[in-house]
Amino acid sequence: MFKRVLIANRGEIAVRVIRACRELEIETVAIFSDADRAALHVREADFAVPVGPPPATDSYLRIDRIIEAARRTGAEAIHPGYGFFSENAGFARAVAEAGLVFIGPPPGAIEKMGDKVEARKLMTAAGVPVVPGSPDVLETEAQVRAVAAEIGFPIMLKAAAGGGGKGMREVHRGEELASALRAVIGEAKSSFGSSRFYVEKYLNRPRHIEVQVLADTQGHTVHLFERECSIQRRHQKVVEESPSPFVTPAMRQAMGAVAVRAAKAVGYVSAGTIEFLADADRNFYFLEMNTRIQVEHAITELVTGVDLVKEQIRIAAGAPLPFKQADLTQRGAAVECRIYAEDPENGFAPAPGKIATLRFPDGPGVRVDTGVYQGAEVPIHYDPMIAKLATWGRDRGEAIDRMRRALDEFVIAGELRTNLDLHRWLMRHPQFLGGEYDNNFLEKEYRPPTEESLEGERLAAILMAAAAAYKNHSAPTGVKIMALQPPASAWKIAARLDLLRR
Amino acid sequence: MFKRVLIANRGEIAVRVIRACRELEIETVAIFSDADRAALHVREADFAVPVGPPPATDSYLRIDRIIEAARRTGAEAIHPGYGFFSENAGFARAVAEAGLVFIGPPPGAIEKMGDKVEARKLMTAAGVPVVPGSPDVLETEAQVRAVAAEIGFPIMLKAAAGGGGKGMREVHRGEELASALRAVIGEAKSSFGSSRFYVEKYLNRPRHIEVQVLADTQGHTVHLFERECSIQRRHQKVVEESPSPFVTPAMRQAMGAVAVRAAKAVGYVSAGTIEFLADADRNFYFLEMNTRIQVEHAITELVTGVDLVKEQIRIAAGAPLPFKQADLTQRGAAVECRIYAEDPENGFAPAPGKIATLRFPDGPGVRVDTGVYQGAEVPIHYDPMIAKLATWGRDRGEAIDRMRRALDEFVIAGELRTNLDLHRWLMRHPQFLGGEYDNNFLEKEYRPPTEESLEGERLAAILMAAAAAYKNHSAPTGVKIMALQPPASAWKIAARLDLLRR
Amino acid sequence: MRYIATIAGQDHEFEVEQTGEQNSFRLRLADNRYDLDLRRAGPSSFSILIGDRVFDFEVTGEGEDLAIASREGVTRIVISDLARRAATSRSARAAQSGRAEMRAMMPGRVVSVLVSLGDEVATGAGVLVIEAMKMENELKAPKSGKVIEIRVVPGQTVEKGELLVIIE
Amino acid sequence: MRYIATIAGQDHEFEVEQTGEQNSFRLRLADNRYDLDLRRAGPSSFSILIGDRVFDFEVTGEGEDLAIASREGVTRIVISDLARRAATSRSARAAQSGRAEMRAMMPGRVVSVLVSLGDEVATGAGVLVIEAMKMENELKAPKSGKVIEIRVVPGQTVEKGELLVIIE
Repeated sequence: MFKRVLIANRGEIAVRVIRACRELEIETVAIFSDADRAALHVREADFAVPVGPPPATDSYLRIDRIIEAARRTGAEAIHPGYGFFSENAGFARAVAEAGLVFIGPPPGAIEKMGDKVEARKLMTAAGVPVVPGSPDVLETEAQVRAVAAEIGFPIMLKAAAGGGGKGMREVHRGEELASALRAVIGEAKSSFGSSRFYVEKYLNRPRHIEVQVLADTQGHTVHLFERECSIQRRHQKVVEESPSPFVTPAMRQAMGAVAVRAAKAVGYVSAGTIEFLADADRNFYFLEMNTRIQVEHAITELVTGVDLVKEQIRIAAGAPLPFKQADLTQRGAAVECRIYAEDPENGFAPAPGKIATLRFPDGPGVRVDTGVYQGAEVPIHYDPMIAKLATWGRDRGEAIDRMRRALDEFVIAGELRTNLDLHRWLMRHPQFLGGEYDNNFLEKEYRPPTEESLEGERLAAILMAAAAAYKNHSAPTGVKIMALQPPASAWKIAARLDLLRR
Repeated sequence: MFKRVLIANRGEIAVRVIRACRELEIETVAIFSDADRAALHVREADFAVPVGPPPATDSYLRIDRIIEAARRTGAEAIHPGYGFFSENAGFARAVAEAGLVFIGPPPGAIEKMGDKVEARKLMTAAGVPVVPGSPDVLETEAQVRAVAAEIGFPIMLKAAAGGGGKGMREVHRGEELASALRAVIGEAKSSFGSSRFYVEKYLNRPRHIEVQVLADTQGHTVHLFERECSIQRRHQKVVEESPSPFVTPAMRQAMGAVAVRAAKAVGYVSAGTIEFLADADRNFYFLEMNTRIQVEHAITELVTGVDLVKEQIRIAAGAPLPFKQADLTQRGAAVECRIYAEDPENGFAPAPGKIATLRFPDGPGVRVDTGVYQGAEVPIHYDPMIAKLATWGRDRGEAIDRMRRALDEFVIAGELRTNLDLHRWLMRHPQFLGGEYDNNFLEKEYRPPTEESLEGERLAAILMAAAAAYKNHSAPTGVKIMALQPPASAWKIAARLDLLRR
Repeated sequence: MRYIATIAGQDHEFEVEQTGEQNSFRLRLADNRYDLDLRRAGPSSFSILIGDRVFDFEVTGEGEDLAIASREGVTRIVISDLARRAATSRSARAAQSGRAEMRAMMPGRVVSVLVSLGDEVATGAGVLVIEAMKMENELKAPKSGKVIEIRVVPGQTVEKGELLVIIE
Repeated sequence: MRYIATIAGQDHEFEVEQTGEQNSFRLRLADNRYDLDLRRAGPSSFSILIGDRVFDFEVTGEGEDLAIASREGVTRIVISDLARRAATSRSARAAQSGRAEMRAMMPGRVVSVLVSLGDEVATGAGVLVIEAMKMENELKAPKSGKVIEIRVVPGQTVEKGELLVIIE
């Protein structure tokens, strides 16, 4: 086993990997940009190395500095987390060339699955069903129109190098095509450095269902059942659950077998996810493979009992999988809510800032993964996801009951805003409770709640708290509620000093 | 189902019951003594009623005030938690007479099991093996000497109404008898209001292993396997695990069957625990039944997936058990560490006080149940247990790895002291790792660690942190490290004001 | 002490007085009177009892602008005592004339400006595109009117709250 | 700035100076020199880097008496600058004569006093029984000697740190 591992990431996933390492008694090396000196992943690591200024391209995306940090600290392996370099074959190769171990799939598998068009071809050849669409990369608007004429609107325009919900647009009518194409090409260039794109049929009431796989270096490949991720906004997952309420036992078995076949077709090793789209008739089509650990891996861990990150590390160290397919079962059900620093009243625009107060839920069946803490500043430079809240229950109903309870216990306030209210709304929505939803559910159904009209004792209590806090802060006239100076203003000073220093 | 439930308890178990209620969409009523106005269980409840001054006998043990609180708030049922009134048949009867539901066993079952001597007789009649000892209550030292002459030293002196490790002393030689007897009689009188006692053989290398049972009002009784609780200090459990590393499958089945028989013999309903002592040859003897939810119930929940507190509530509302014995399985392993506010360097004397800083562990396989928060005062009036830390793993090894990791993440400091270091020591002890321990393990093996000798960078870092905190606090001369005033002193002022007000 | 608080655009005038002990207060709101027990459980934590009902709040923010977080979510509130309020509301009214100031909701980079000075825009029309956290967001006109001021150019970095465009 | 810190009975004399930026410090300890980066992550949280090594501490306590909590446990430390220290240590020496003051380790109630004034006691002999949190605890003599003062009587409530008995 490795003695020391560098984590080329930040936020909750870096903390998650640190926890896995610590359970394996492996020392950890964090890297950090100047914006993250006091971030949780740095505080929790054994070693930490600065890698540059806040913009990711100058720090978390600097191969040279990351490799140098690993060398300097004597790390033997690098875990890429998700995002950043996790699906970058060039990075994986550079790690290997530096004599280090990349905790993830072989570069060849990353490449084969990374180009979405090539992956479609490969999967078709391996007998894996794919979504109808353009057989190859397209280049012009005219080509798109030709494909659309064949498969019919609505269609999806997708960057060939895309992933994570970026570089894609759905087009419902010919008139929307031109602007959507410009947006996809623009995002593809800026996010992935490649403007290649292709077209897929946009399915009727599609559901996003994916299958987790694990493969070791000895040729064993297993699947760990499915996750349903159809609760999305702008093609970004917001809530996931496992098992899917939509998947039948027969469908589950078929999807698992196809997922294993897909992984084997590219010689896959490590943890990975085969994403499928399912239509209303329970046909399912290969969408893409995520050749990394995923944000939503926790719910699979809760249901199967397998620690996916520890398995990734063990596999990278050459260990065989400690279980066979037949040893794996789903127990109960799990739900995950992604907590974003964003403003629901402002089109879910990122709303980062200082976290003045933070209380996490806990107790039976609740798991929180986070990269923040009370007093932390959520930087503007990175992904606005600040925590993942997952719950487990003996059945789906109990998992949701617990999620409702956990969301109620989750208190966060400060400069930032969050989407907690969306989750609270969702966990009471009859369609979600009935498992009756598809990828369009959130876009169709969710409207930011109008502020509740407060009255009676609740209003009185809120006014009292406000008066107490205000009084405490303002000049010491009249009623003196407490000898305590609230630290909010002191924090602000500290925050400003920090800002000046950067 | 109930609309509103009163919880006649405080601390972590009150919070635990509130969580269960919230998941069942039941409103909660907390009660609090003057020392607990700002306690977590009050803050988390929907309603809260003051029941008197800090001493428990004036507040949490006032039947009249508790019943009145339930009436006044419209609560339909009362959950007693553990300790306080949880095993008090008089309270259970008073609740019923007030037209409310007692969430627990029938008063008759509490009484039958509450008198340890009567319980021994009853169990013997039901064919349940009991520890050799006095067949009846004893009254004089001479009687004790007679029993001792028969069964031989060492013996255990036990209060007939005892439980929870109080009112018991082991006696190894005749000379120790007189003072031990005085102590038991004294504690029995002050804790249980009865000085009746009996004698049991003190087994060779005994292990404390208990079986969780659940019984509904329709006559269904199941067991939820065993917990091992042999890591004890002064007959108080400190660490528990499930499954027991000592129990074989055959022994497990036998203990489960005996436990169900014991529960049925007293017409048991609700959650309860049959405690056994096992000797080195794996013979096991009925010790007593705890007719309540136990501190260590969380590890059974982690391993079986059953929410015991929610089942208690459902059973009290008349619902049948939602599973049969055959539906229940043990998955993986769980360990629980009880975190006490006590001073290991001072014979584990309670060391309560203000919690200045508090960081709970989280992430995969970790569960924390607590009644405190950062800034809370641990009162001197009640049990010094401030949190329960439980971990789950695919096997015992992983559960322990996770516990080690979770203990490392657990940061607590302030006026109070804790036994965290004991747990850190234990989770690295070869005998514990090997599952080779008995009830005497801690007493024999544990010595408070001599302070590690600090050196090099670690010493330098500690000195730097101390200098920074000191500098920050003292007069603004020399280096100014931060614009922030540490709130410690402000807290202190607030704490003193609080004290004056009480 | 008399206060005025605004929640979701609605004004609430109320009075708070201390009764007896340090933690006991009486709050008068419209025709209602509430007796409250208030404790501070932490630097920003307040526990309030009204009769037997429990309210648990985390209050953050500065001065008059407060955010009150509880199990039910976050309530934003602007509070001041009556004297201060008089002055504040005069200036607020002036600001609420027929003009709409579009400000940056988050720090970011201006990708493109979709309007020109003097353009007439309808409510909901795209005005600016701002990139933040790798996402492009189109800012839409909050009211119909004429673009009378454009303070930014494409490529420019903006801070949260920075004035971007004025429509009148 | 020069300090002296006592940890587990051992004195450490060291010097801290700020170097360059606000967060950079140099610490001299015996013949060693350490360059540190110090950040405050919260009111009592300090993150320190020495080279690439990470140290994360929660520092609580007041004035000179500090508790430093980390993943490795809690380290108690008494710190002062050198000038103050000189004064303190003189009075400390005076207190450390041949007498032992037994103080209450926790708040509680005296159940019984097992010795009388003038008794000669051996180290480890029971002196007092105190009840706290429903547990009776026997306080034992920390040294052998004569009981020269008894400050409490059975039934009395005592505060933490309160002087109970003096043995000389």
